Amino acid sequence: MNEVKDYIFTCDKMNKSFGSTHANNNISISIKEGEVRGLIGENGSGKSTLISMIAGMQSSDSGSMSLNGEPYQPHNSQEANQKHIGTVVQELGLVDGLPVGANIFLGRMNQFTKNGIVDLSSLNQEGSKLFDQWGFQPISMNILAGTLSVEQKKIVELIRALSVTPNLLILDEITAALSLNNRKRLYSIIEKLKGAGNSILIVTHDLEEMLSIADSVTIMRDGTLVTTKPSSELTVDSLKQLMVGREINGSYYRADQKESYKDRVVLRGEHLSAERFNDISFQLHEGEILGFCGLSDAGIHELGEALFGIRKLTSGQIQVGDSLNTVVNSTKSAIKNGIGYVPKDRDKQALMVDDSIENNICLPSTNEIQGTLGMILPRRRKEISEKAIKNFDIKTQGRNQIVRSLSGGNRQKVNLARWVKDKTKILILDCPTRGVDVGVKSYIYNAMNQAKSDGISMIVISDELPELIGMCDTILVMKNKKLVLSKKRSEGLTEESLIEVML
Amino acid sequence: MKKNNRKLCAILISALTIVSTITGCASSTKQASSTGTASDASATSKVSASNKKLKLGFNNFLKGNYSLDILEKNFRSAASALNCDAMVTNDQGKVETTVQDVDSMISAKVDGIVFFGISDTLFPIVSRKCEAAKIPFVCYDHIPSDKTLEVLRKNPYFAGVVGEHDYDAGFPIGKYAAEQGTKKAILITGKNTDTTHSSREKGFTDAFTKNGGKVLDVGWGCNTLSDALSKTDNLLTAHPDVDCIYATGGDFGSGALQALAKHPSVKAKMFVTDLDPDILIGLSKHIISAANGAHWVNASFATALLVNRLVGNNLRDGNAAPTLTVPVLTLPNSQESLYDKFWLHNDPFSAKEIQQLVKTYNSGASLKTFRDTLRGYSIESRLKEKEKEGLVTKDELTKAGIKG
Amino acid sequence: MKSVAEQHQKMQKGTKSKILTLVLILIAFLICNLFAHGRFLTGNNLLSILTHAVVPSFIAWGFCFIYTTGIMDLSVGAIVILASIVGGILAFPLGYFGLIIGAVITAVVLELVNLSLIIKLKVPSWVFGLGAAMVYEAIGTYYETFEIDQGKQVVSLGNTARKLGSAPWNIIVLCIGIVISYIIFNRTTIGFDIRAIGSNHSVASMMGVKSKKAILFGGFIGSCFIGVASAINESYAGRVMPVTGLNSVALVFIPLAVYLLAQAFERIFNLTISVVISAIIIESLFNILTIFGVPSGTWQDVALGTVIIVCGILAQKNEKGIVK
Amino acid sequence: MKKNVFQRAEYILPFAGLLVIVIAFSITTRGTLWTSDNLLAILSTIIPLILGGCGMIFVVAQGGCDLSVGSASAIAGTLAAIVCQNLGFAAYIPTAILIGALIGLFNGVIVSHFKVQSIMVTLAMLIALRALVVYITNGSVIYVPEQVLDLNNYSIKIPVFLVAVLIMYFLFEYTKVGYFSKSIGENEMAAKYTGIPVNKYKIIAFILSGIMAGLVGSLNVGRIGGVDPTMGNFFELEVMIALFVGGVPVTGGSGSKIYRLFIGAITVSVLENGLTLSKVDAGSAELIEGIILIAVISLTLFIRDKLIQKQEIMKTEHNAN
Repeated sequence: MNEVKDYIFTCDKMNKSFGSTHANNNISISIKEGEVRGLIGENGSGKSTLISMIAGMQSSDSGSMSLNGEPYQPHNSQEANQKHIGTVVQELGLVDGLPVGANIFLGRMNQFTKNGIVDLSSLNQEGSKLFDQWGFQPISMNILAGTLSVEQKKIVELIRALSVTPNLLILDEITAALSLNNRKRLYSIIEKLKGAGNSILIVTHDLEEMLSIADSVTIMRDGTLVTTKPSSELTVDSLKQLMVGREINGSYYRADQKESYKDRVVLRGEHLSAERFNDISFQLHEGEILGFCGLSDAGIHELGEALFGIRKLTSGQIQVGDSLNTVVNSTKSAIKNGIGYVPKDRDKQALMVDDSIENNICLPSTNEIQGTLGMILPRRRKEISEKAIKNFDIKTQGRNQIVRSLSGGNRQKVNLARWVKDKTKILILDCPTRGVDVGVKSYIYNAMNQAKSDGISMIVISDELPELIGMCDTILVMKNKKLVLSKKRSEGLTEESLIEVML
Repeated sequence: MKKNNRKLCAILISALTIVSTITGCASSTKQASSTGTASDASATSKVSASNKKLKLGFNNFLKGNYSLDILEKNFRSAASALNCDAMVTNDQGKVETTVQDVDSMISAKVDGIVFFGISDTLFPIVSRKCEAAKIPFVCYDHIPSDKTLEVLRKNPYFAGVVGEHDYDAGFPIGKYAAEQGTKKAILITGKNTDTTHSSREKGFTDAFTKNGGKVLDVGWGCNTLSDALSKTDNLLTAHPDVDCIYATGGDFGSGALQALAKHPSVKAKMFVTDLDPDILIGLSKHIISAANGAHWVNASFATALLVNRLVGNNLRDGNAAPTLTVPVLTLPNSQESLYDKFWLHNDPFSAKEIQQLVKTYNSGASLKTFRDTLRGYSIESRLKEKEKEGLVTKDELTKAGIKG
Repeated sequence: MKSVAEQHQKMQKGTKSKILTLVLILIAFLICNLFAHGRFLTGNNLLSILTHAVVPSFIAWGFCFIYTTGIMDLSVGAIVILASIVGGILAFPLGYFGLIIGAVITAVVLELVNLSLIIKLKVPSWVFGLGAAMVYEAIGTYYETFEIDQGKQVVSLGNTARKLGSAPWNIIVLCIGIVISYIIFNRTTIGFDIRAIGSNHSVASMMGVKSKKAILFGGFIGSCFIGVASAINESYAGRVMPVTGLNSVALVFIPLAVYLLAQAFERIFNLTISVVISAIIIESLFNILTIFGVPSGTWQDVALGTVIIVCGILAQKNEKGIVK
Repeated sequence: MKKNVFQRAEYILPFAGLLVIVIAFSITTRGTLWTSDNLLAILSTIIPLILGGCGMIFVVAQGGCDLSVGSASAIAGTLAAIVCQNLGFAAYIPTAILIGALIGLFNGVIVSHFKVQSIMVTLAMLIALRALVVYITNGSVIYVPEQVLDLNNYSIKIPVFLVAVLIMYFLFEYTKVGYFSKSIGENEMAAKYTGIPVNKYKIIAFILSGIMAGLVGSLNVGRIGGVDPTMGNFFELEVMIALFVGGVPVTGGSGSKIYRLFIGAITVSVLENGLTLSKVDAGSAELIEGIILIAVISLTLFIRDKLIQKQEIMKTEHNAN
């Protein structure tokens, strides 16, 4: 009995199939009291399926789970919550049309209901109390969730998961959305929960992070469980190897450690200002990879949008062209001048997920493929899309496959592939490797290198410092809407030196 | 389990589709088969009624509208009196559908069409279609404008029109209202694109102003009773000093009546055109000062006119197709219950009387027969006729103020 | 991250804009009154505006619980007609009880049939609503034809049960409606569930909202409001005529305009409250234009269209997101 | 090899509902359905539906809706009739199209630049434009020159129809106007972030919708023999029924296909015509029409659902390998 008692949660021989895809094949996991368990695997390896079964969002085909030694079989997420399992799912989000307070307790309103009427003030009080308790900056409970930033939303989701006083907290790729300061806070929360004897199951693509916070790591591949090992026995490289199933070389970043680009300036920002950034000036050279980093409210993403003409500038000029005499003031002029843009939120901002790969790939290229009378020939569409699928090695049945049925990494490849074309001279990449696994990540870095050697200039905006340090010729750091630091590529450049400036 | 449910649903639905289509049509196909093969109803072909049942098309402009539906009822009873099959279409209140339905009736090979045109533009179009298909037609209720009539009369398949002058429905009431001493009137009426109501409005306004009154405002655009209610309500607020309200239709009258009840300070007399059950109640309670109507019999006469034509009795007014006018009758309070009995619960003209209009039953049937019958059409004359048929006693008539 | 103080300011700004909007409406009313030589802001006239606003408000509240979940059911007009007729028929033996129960039960049954079929068949609600409207209209005409053959007309209340539709009773019902719709929409689990589904169906169901149940339950509440609207309508008008050829859809145009306008005002007022405000704005518009002698059926409708668009623009002034 | 069977089925099945209806009515009307007169009668109801639908499909593909089509066609026809009384017949169709385009421009600007929901704007326009028609005609009938009535001859109507439909088909399926419209319907945000001038294409869509409404209006005047203020009443709903019954998704996107509109329009027209020809009582006709419409669309959707499920499974299967 005692032995079982040690395990707060076990699942035994879980199976789940979608059609003929065996997403989970005989998965068994046991998590001890006070254990932080990492769960890792490539996109499509079945992590999210396993988590959604534990959280009660999907039912398993076979297998059993137990919680605190009792059989556990949730039919929906409410039941999971009642059993004190809190979950933050990877791509869920909040209900935009409801206030923050209601979002935290949605589906569990009954605890505040008296005579059928929800006591909003005590609900909101409870919500604020949670923010306090876990040390997050308070958010007003009455404002609509839709008005929050992506990071704030993630925090509300976290609070929602914490509000069930979890014995088991499941975090699926939460850290990617968090800024450094909030990441730190998350780590302390994990410590706190751990100290109280609660367990955590965490998924992240950041391998270093994984090794630093998890006590042990479970690795999954192709729907099967590879192994579970204590973190102390693992290194980043061994993790990669286990995940991919073959050896991956030490670094997938650029091999050279020196800045390298031509002298010609292809894009110049002159005192750019808008709502979220102020007086930003910089130059982008031919073949240069320019990185922007900063905390969540530093305005780096908004700058990217502005460079592509989506966000209007209040003052300043974006100059492009041979002698920098053309001004970018709309997406139309941006595209005309060979600027491509890969936005941060792949599924919401970039892809038409319910449409075919072909339609997605051809979307930015219509001007190139239309013929007389503006006719878009199916033949040319086919050419372009098949070329892109081939060049980027997108794993698909064909160009007419729906994007939704692709894995995250392949979706991101589609997203990139459509901009890599002859006309593109400047590529703005906002978090290009967000939510993709190691394999695709290294593929994307390769593609970036390739593009660089083809003379394409890139602006990379990212929250992942190692990525910027590994890939960029120049790194610009933004803080409080302003540019505060510019660093050239060099061997001695460390994350710490950048973080120091950002905070 | 769920999948099975959906499968079952799908099967049920497809079954329902087929069954409802077929059963929906089955009853009518039976009738259709009894018609035998439809021959082309050329104008000159003299088909005797004894060996062939005629098939008449009739368009109801908007099913659900009381006055239009009662016209349909009149048509149906006339058609059955004359031993004809009826094909009734619902134009759903749309002019496009009206044209479409005429097309359908022609495709369905009706022998003749009893047509209602809400708008003057429709007559020439329908006339063209009927001419091309060699199908005689007759217009009911709405009398086309003179200009349009001229066009229609050039068509040999145009058998005539039976209707009432809506202007003449409004005019006498306007005159009567002014004679009652009222000076300031408001009118409640339908859309000003509906000639029925705009003519009534014009007739009333002309007579009322000629006799020294003034129309303060017209509430246009009512569709339903509650439209009329709100509109009257607003108008009474704007003009609390009115002493006369005229509603050009039955539903509008009911609405106006209710609005009036909400403004006890307004002392106004009510006048209505269209004699429907509500208005009758209003009359009986003396809330409505006077009302007229009873012109709905026009559909029966139009049907009779068409059937004459189809059996070879081509009635002409000189050389032209005839225009017959049904008088709009004013109903005194005292005869309200008898009207209810013989106009609304029964047909004012018996089957026999309708048959007398048609050559098949009365070899002497001529335009004069029609003219005489219509000229003699009044509440009193009809009631006396009913007395002859033994449907009403002399006492009842005397009580209603009709002397033997 | 925004500080609490900033957010607090935002809230205060909300209260400010509430007051501002109300003041603007009031000023508009006063100006109108000036031009109407005092005929506009009389007690009787205001009562009449409120009276006219009752039915559209109730139907629009119904929409709050049905349309908000993304179900665009256009057969509501036909349902109102049938419910009014059934209520009218039952009013004779049972009085007010029959009127209300008849109307509400009819509306509830028909709407629930609609919703469960929409969910079950996965047909887009737009088409389903139009198809269902045809079916319900036809049922109405069957009844009407039957009555005409009997020498009668569609049921008319006469003097029976007419108080519900007239002041002050209808105003009292309106006030009860405001309170109930506000509470259900904003302060009950079902209200939150409906809003959650309307905002983001998949997230809501992941968060544990049972969407089918919520849609059906929302439809139940919504159709109760529509049933009450039908009862008031019947009691107010005395008779509701059936129509054919989708003409019943036109019946919900004004309530739909009220609902859409209310949605536009949602960032200023709560949805259920702005329903009443929108209804009053639209009805006052008709009223004042009639007083000014603007012909109804033409310029009045043009003015209504203009007001809807202008209000829409004003309310969406700062909208940056995606609007369909 | 299974794939081929399914692919073939996908082409046939959308027609299943239509086929059932055609067969059923061929029986109940005892063949009258197929007489040349009647086919022409059906064609004259199909023409306005398809023309109106060809314009509205751009808006629907973007996920919006255009309720003003009926009223726009009425006012375009009315004004064109008035103009052609003064300027001659040559100005007739251009005026109608211009008026339609202007209305579309207005709708589009309000929807795109002022971010008002399309249903709200077009509902307001439906009410307001109809009222303007009533005001302009002032209750009287406007007669039109003989040439306008001649537009109703099939020898003129059909070529006009074919040309207009071909242009719209080309625009929708083979140019970026259609492509972008579908993209906006799929994911407006993505369209914006890919650099598509979303606002411009929203306006274009509404203008196209308006133009087609204008064309329908001009043909309609010929069909009903003059200007009647009630013309085009509920035309927008009929067009929507045609679109949705054909299987164009309400949310727009790449599922919007013009051939689906054709199927829908034909289904609706044959249904109406068949019911009338079968001499179904006018009251029951509507009842049966409503039931059949719902049945046809749920059947189509059900079948398509099954197909898509199968395909999805095949896709994921492939992925896994």
